[in-house]
Amino acid sequence: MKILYFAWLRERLNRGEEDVSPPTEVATVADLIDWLASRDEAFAHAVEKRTLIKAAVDAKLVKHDASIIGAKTIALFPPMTGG
Amino acid sequence: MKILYFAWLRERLNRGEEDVSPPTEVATVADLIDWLASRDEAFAHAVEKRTLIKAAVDAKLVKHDASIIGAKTIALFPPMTGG
Amino acid sequence: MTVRVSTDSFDPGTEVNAFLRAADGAGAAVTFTGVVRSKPDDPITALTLECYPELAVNQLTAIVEHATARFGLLAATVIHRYGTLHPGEPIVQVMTLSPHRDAAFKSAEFLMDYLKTDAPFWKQETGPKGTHWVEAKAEDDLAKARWE
Amino acid sequence: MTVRVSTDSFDPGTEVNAFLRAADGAGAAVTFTGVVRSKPDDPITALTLECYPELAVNQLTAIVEHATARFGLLAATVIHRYGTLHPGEPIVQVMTLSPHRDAAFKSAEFLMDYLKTDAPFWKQETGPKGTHWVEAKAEDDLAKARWE
Repeated sequence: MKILYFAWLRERLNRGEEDVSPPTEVATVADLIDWLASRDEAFAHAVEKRTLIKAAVDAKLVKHDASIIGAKTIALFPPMTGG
Repeated sequence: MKILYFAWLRERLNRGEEDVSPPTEVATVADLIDWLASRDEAFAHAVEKRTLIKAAVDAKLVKHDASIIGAKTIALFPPMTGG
Repeated sequence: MTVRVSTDSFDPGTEVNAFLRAADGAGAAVTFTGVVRSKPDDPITALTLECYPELAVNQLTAIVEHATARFGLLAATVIHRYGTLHPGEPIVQVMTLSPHRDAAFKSAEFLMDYLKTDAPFWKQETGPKGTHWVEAKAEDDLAKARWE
Repeated sequence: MTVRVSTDSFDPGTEVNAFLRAADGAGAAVTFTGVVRSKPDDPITALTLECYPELAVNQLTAIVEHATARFGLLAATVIHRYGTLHPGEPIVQVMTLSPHRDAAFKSAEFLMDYLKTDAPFWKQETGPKGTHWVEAKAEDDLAKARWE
């Protein structure tokens, strides 16, 4: 599973993407964020305010309770500021 | 004093403008319309519904109670339909 | 602030670019373009706009000054054609420029709503059934009234 | 219906004219153009937009489809740039086409309000004080909420 990071989340983590293989009990976006945070202190700190973290599963915007089962690409990013 | 007519009012009267010299007691737009109607049956018929007649005095949009004393040009026309 | 009332045709895109070149520091531009419309169920071959140009310039100038003050605009332009036009040709273009998108949108709507009822143009449609004057719409008076 | 997300610059007027050429039978076109803004009291030298293009196209397509259905539009186009831009350069352009001016205005506002909060772009400003990420504004969430 590929994880993409954007904007200040990408900068704080010092990487735009990474490949991870979470255990099967990691079933939702929220689970994934918890699992990533458990492995990496910098990540845990960056996602401390969970409401500031948005997510997409396979290029579809989702909420944190969305399933990631079978997903190829998960994106995590701050609130969007386009337009 | 010059009177200008526009749109269907111009068509019904069969003239776009005319020069008139109303008596001094004709002091407002409403007076002018009454006076013009008293001289001309076609005009009286065309302005029967007074709410459908708008007026401008010297290229300034006004209500029917506006003064015409000293005015050079009075325009009478139907509701506007631009844009 | 620009007001232009003319029988000359205008090019919508060229006007947008000229307007935006004045956009020093501004963030948001809204453009309304009104095009001669031929309805499928009521086709027209021509639209003739009669105009009282002197009053039109006075009225449009007053409306644009009002909008500029009310919405704090950086720039506003109104272009209105008259004479005989054909389906697809632009009749009117209103452009507003503001630091904020909300003011740019609201002021362009405001200008169009006032222009519809307060600018001395009269439309006459020509179609297969002949020629007739377009009637003023009560909904245009209502659209204007919501700003009062 | 057109959605374009690209690092290429675009010409606002050329896009307006291309859009209007499709205006067969339509009466009202509204264009919103967002331009990189440098505030006098807080000048910027560059604006860099980061983007997740695949998600941006999906989100903008969904927003445009939603607006088209909700407002009965005849056409709608969204163009959004990313990469590094400079003051005065257009970032975004939204164009809507409808038989009626009210729907054209409302749908363009709707598109901008949704795009601001739901399209994956992130702005970074560079000025004399350095570079910082633009924070999401609560007022943008409120602007979106009024359509719900």
